[in-house]
Amino acid sequence: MNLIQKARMKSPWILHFNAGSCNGCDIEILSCLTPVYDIERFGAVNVGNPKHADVLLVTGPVNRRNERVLRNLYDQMLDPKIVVAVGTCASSGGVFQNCYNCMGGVDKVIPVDVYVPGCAAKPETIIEGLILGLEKLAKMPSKPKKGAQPAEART
Amino acid sequence: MARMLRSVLHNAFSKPATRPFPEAPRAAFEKARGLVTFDCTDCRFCGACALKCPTGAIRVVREERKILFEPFKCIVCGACLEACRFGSVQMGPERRKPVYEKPVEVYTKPEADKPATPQDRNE
Amino acid sequence: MSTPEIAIRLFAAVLLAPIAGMLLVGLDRRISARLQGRVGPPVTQPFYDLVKLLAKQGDTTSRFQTACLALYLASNVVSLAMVFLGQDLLVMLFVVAFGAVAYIVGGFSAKSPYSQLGTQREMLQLLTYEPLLIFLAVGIYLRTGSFLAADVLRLERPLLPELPVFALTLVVVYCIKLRKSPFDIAASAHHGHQEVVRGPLSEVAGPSLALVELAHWYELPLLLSIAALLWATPLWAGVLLGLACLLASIVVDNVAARLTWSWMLRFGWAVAVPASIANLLYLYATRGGGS
Amino acid sequence: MSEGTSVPFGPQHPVLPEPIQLRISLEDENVVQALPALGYVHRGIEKAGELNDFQQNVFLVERVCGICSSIHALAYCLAVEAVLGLEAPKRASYLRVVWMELHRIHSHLLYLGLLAEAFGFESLFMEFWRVRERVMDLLEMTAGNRVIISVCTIGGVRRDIDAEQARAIREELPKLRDEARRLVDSLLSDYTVRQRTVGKGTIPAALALELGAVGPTLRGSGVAQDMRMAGYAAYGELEFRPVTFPDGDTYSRTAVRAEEVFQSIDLVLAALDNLPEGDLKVGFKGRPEGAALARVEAPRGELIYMVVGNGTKNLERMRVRVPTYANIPALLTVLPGCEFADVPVVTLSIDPCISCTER
Amino acid sequence: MSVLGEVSGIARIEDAPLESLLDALRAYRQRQARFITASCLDRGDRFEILYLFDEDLRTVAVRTLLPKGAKLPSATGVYLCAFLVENELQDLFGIEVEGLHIDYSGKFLVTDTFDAPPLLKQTACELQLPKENPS
Amino acid sequence: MRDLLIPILVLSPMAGGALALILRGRAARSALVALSAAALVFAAVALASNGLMRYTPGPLTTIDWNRVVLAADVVLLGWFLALAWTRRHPGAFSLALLQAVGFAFLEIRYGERLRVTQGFVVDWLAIAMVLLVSILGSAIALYAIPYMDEHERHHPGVPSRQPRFFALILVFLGAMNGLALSNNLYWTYLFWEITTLCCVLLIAHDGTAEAVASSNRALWMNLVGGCAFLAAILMLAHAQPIGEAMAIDRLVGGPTPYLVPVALLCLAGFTKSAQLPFQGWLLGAMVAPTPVSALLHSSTMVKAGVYLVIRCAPAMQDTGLTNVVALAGAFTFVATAMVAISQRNAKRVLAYSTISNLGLIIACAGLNTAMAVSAAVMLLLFHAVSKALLFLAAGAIEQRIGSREIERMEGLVLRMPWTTALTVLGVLTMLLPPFGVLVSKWAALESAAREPAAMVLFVLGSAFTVLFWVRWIGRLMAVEPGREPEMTEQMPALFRWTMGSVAALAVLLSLLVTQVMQRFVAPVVASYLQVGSEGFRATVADLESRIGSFPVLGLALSLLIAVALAVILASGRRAPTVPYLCGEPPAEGAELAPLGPGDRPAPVRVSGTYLERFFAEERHAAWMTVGGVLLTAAMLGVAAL
Ligand code: NFV
Ligand code: SF4
Ligand code: SF4
Ligand code: SF4
Repeated sequence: MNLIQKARMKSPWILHFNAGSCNGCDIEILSCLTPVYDIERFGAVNVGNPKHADVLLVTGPVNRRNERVLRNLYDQMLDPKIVVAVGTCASSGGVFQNCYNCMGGVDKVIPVDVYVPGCAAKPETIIEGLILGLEKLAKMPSKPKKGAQPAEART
Repeated sequence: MARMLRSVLHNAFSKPATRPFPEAPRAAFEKARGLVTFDCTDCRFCGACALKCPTGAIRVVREERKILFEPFKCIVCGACLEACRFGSVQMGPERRKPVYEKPVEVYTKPEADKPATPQDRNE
Repeated sequence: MSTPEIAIRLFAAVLLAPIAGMLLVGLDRRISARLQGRVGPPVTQPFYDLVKLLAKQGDTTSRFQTACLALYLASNVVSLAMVFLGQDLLVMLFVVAFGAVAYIVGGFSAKSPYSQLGTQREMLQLLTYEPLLIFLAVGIYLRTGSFLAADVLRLERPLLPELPVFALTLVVVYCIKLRKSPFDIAASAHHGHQEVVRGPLSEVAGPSLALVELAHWYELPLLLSIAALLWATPLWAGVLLGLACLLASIVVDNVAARLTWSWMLRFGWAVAVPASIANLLYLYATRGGGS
Repeated sequence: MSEGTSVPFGPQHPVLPEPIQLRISLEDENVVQALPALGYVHRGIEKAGELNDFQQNVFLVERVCGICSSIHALAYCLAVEAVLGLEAPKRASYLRVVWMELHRIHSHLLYLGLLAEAFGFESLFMEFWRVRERVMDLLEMTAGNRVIISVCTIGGVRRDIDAEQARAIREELPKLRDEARRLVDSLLSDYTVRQRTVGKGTIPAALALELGAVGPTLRGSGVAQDMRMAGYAAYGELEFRPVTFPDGDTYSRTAVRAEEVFQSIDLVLAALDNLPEGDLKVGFKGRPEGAALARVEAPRGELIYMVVGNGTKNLERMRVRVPTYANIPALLTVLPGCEFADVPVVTLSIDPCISCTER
Repeated sequence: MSVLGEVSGIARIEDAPLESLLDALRAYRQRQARFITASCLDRGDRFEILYLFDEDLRTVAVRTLLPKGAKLPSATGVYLCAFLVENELQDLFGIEVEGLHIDYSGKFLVTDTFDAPPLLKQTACELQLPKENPS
Repeated sequence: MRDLLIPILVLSPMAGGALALILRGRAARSALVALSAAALVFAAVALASNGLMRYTPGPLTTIDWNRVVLAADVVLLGWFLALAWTRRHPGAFSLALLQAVGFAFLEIRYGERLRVTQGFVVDWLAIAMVLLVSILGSAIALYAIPYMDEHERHHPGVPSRQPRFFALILVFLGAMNGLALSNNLYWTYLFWEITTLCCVLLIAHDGTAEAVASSNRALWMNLVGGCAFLAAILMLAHAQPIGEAMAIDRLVGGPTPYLVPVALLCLAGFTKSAQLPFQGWLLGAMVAPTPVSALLHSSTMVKAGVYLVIRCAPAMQDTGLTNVVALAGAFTFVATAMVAISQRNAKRVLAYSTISNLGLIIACAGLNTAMAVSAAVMLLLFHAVSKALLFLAAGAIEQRIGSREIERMEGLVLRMPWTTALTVLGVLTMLLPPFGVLVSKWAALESAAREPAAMVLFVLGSAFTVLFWVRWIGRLMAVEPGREPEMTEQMPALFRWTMGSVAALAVLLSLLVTQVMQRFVAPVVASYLQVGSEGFRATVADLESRIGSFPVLGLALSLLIAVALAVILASGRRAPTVPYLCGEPPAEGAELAPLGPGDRPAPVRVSGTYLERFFAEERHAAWMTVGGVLLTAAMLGVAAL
């Protein structure tokens, strides 16, 4: 593993976005930051700002109003970046299948790299999901591909 | 501020509350609701589980005697478990693991020689 | 000072100090975590953060702000070098202020409203700590008879017993500069849980943000060495004093809520500044004929 | 060119755990107006409640909100039980109290942590959440899941608390009480915390009533109103007096929640002590016909479910009115006049739950 | 179409015709009853709207029947806090509320992606229900 | 040739002014201004290269120059009386009357004693002043040509008042030179009063009610100064023998028994420099067209006040008076810097900052050590250049955007990149190392290090200073929501040239700070404080004092490297992005209007912070005035004791 890959593995800055979830998974994400789970051990920091983040943790089935927000946040993140859909409803819409305002999962709006199961996803599972995602992140190219558009212009 | 000072100093000189995860995962609670699996040995493919499932995670294809299960739709509520009169739905305390791609698990009645394992079918 | 010595000192200031600074930043985070009952990140965490940021693709920070941040970084380097070279403390503080101004102007140039709001607060922070630092320099002058940092090293006795207030105001300065509660009003240290998000850094991304991280590696040694001036003989005691101030600010961070800028201004100008002045007046009053 | 500052606060903002946008107008960092933009978490659960089987709805309403989830289920079940003319067995009622109060403890500790985080008191946030993990473990141990515990069902409860678990709860709660006591004392007596909370966002009692505020928000203004006084489930048989604080500011509201943590601990212990033997649930046949309204006390205040059945397995209407919904007008009224820095603090002081609000 | 009869949990339902609705609400306000919320049912050609109040932990209600297409006078003049629920009525039932204190003009909870107000009964069939497994 | 320099400096602009009144065409006027400017610059440089000299003009054919001065004085005082009368200002009228009576008494009683032999003495301080006046004054006068055209387009005055305007400006320049060079209090008094008159008339240039009211305030306050000046002359004339009474070099060459007149002169200086409690007139004077503010109210005329105080410094050495002067200056420095924070009007910020800096200069003069006086002189020079630049830029901005409000200048960098760049440069030269003003401030701080009160006040004042400057450039660089960059900035060529050269001068002077120190400042200090090496030593790289050193060269080099580095680092690839607005994307077409409540686009805006809660003028006006009055009273009191 080269240095950059190692650094990416060890410094995941997180942006958490609640895309219409029930809060169940959100508070579990928050729990991950707190002493018992403490993901800062892995260098993870909840930066709360897409421009600083490497990892987007999304919860919730995505609804018609926050869809645009989710897309915008994703676009504002610099490459390389990964998206982790936390919880059943972020993965597939879950229990909100009959809800008229739901899009039925994050992957309907932006590409998802890791799906974390659970309703609510348990902190341990979230950590595993994060680590799984980081393995993917580390392998992403360090230089933007020739001709590839920068973050904004894509999508 | 003084009281808080006591707390933080106490913390500084005692073992951190952090659990050693993932190095040494804690055992799951005995009654935890975790992994939903099917054992089709006695399954009649009656569809009761699918009917009760609030998320539509289960699809029973009667004709093909198959159960299609989408674990990433499942909210681990246990309704299917309660609905099945044949004990074909199981729920274990272990957590399901995160994945890169959402699988669809296909369960069929085990033939005598093949074990009853799910076949992952990725969409 | 001979040329080789200057070279050695410059080397220490420009290359060694930031490594120490990096470890200190990491240590800071780790100690904070321990105070909160957590394990916390490894001490080398800032290094990985930096590498990762540098390897981010593209940079959405505006050119102007990046330039400003580079100037901010440069001012930290230069001021640290000035201390190591025993230069004039007042000028050194002006250079520090230069960096602060660059940082602020950069923050204003960003389009995000949080950047603007945070930068306004950053400005008020400058208003709060700037006089404290200059008073400290004056205090040192009053005992050494010179503003040159080099002359502090010639003293036989430590300055702290006669400048006790300044050790306290330094903790205040540390809290402000290191963005710690109760003074993390413009931007919090690492976590963005702030009404103004990351303040002046809200729009700073990738490699440009790396400049800021790097600047912090210089900032900590700089702050430590300012504290060390208060106990310059022997120098290791001064370093310990600096570390003690750092530790104090970490502890304060963990036993206080973030307060508001108006509280900070009032505290700065109604408590810290008068206290500094009182200490100065004591020094003036007891000034020996010798200096 | 307009004078003054106008910034969006949310939908994605680091201090907001949930997406909501407050449009804040400021003059020199003083709020002159705050207008909410909601709908970022609106899913359409009321409609889904008409489209689902009424029994499946239990799982749905639990997921209106993960923080007060079990209480949604309880309220829904109470309403449906009223329509069906059922009464849950005694043991189930007591178990419901145990779980509801455990849930309340977790919700209040969560609030106290988030509030601390809102004014940058990170260590306190960490401490409260560390202590909260004890409750989470209890929940997981007894109900099998941490936040969405899925214990209520129409006619009773789905799980039991056996002697072994009861003992574990009895052991754990006093420890939790001691730790929480220490933290709550630190919080409420801390100079910096008082600076940030005392006199911030004051809602006088009359205003609170007029704007329909409920729960700790109302009790923080000195009005002793708590749906648990109505005695649903087993509350009627347990000793209960609502906690109030008089000042109506952020500090009072926080103090109410902090004290309610201890009250809830007492309630859990009392319910366990008096836990009667018996069935966990009653069976039923038939489909709901007729209407019922159930009001229960969720962590944030009074939660109301109205269920209208039409004799089919689908409901005619499921109406949810959650406490945050009732508290938002009061919040909007007191935000103007605050400093910008107080916006997150005062906003959090009603412990807003947007996913509840928007369903 | 029928209206609600006895509702378990509601102590009293008082009927108020649309014209005197606000007077009825005002009477509650004078009695210092706490406004809880309004609740609406689609009854085919009209809406059945209940205004719920709290009187010492008892629930009481005022009911009005609103023909579809008619405008509902806003209660925000009496109870300011009704603006939330009235905006919701506009969004979800397509009821036009007159004199609304803060008007989100139908975009309070939803963005305009629906052909029909989602909470109307008839809308049910227009929503596609993903009961089927997509596989 | 040598002997012609001073007449050129003093009289040629005056003549030019008179001609401008007569030849009313625009071309002729421009030519006159240009010619006078050329003459002034040439003569000033020649004077500087010539060095020290003394000069007394011979009689003009048969008339003694003193008669001319007398006649001019009479006209002037009459003018003041008439002005106060027509403006219905009893206060000003009584002051003018008092002066007229005093002057008559002086002439009648002591007429003989007013004659001196040494009319003009050129020392380094005077040279510095003349260079300032001539070079900056010329630049500003040239800048005023396009400015006034545009100005009249906005304020159509029928008929054009430009002839009068330029006449006043040119006359003023001559008077300023005279004031700087004259070694004769009696003559100085005349020049002093001419500057007052020009100032008063120029403030009223636009003729609006506000302009006239401001002009009146300037009139009466400056007349107070005039009275003090005259009283000093009277006392000296009374006490001293013929031939020596009016000679400035004798009066202030060293410790003097005539402390009260010196205190009175300081008081006059205070009024001219708008020190507390006389700050009001300078603030009001901002209604004048901006070239006037640049010329009179920042870089030259107000400097006359501090110039006088610096001149008086040797006479006050080791007296209580000097301490009070220092205190009064420091007090003004802090108080006005503080109030400047709450100002939303750019010109008022500049005005307050000017007053504040003048206070600092006076404080340094009051500290009266070699170091302090060096600091004072340096500050005098550097401040004038930077402040002139800032005023010129502010004028250019004002004419373009039609406002002086800082809030309206938000994001100006997109609309007027060049002017903004110059403004920012101006501020930076005021604020940051290694630029001259900061070097001077450093010098001031080090020289005050032993004086607790001055020290504390200097530090506090400096802290405030940073705030309002940074806030201003912050607003300029703040990108205004929704505004598209218009890169089409047209500027009249003369704007570009004058502002450009003043900016160049500011930077150049800063780079040459050690040279400036050696060439001008050190000789000044050496010549009249007679202390030699006690001040600063300038080596090639450093400016050193006994207690510290300023690595000018080192810092300049570092800055150069840093800027180069910054440019390199900033030139990397940029990905376009929308600003972070808490996740809501901006609506189509409007960059900073995210969707708000009801999905309606709601523009985002952030206004500057002015901390009015803490620093509003009204909150502090009372104690500032009281403090100013007390300190000026103390000044006279201490001198009398
Ligand atoms: N307590 C509570 Fe809820 C409910 N019901 C409400 O606002 O949290 Ni999510
Ligand atoms: S997955 Fe379950 S717990 Fe998580 S947000 Fe969705 S509904 Fe809530
Ligand atoms: S698992 Fe059970 S409920 Fe489901 S189809 Fe088989 S037998 Fe029926
Ligand atoms: S556990 Fe619940 S969600 Fe999962 S398959 Fe069974 S019924 Fe469906």
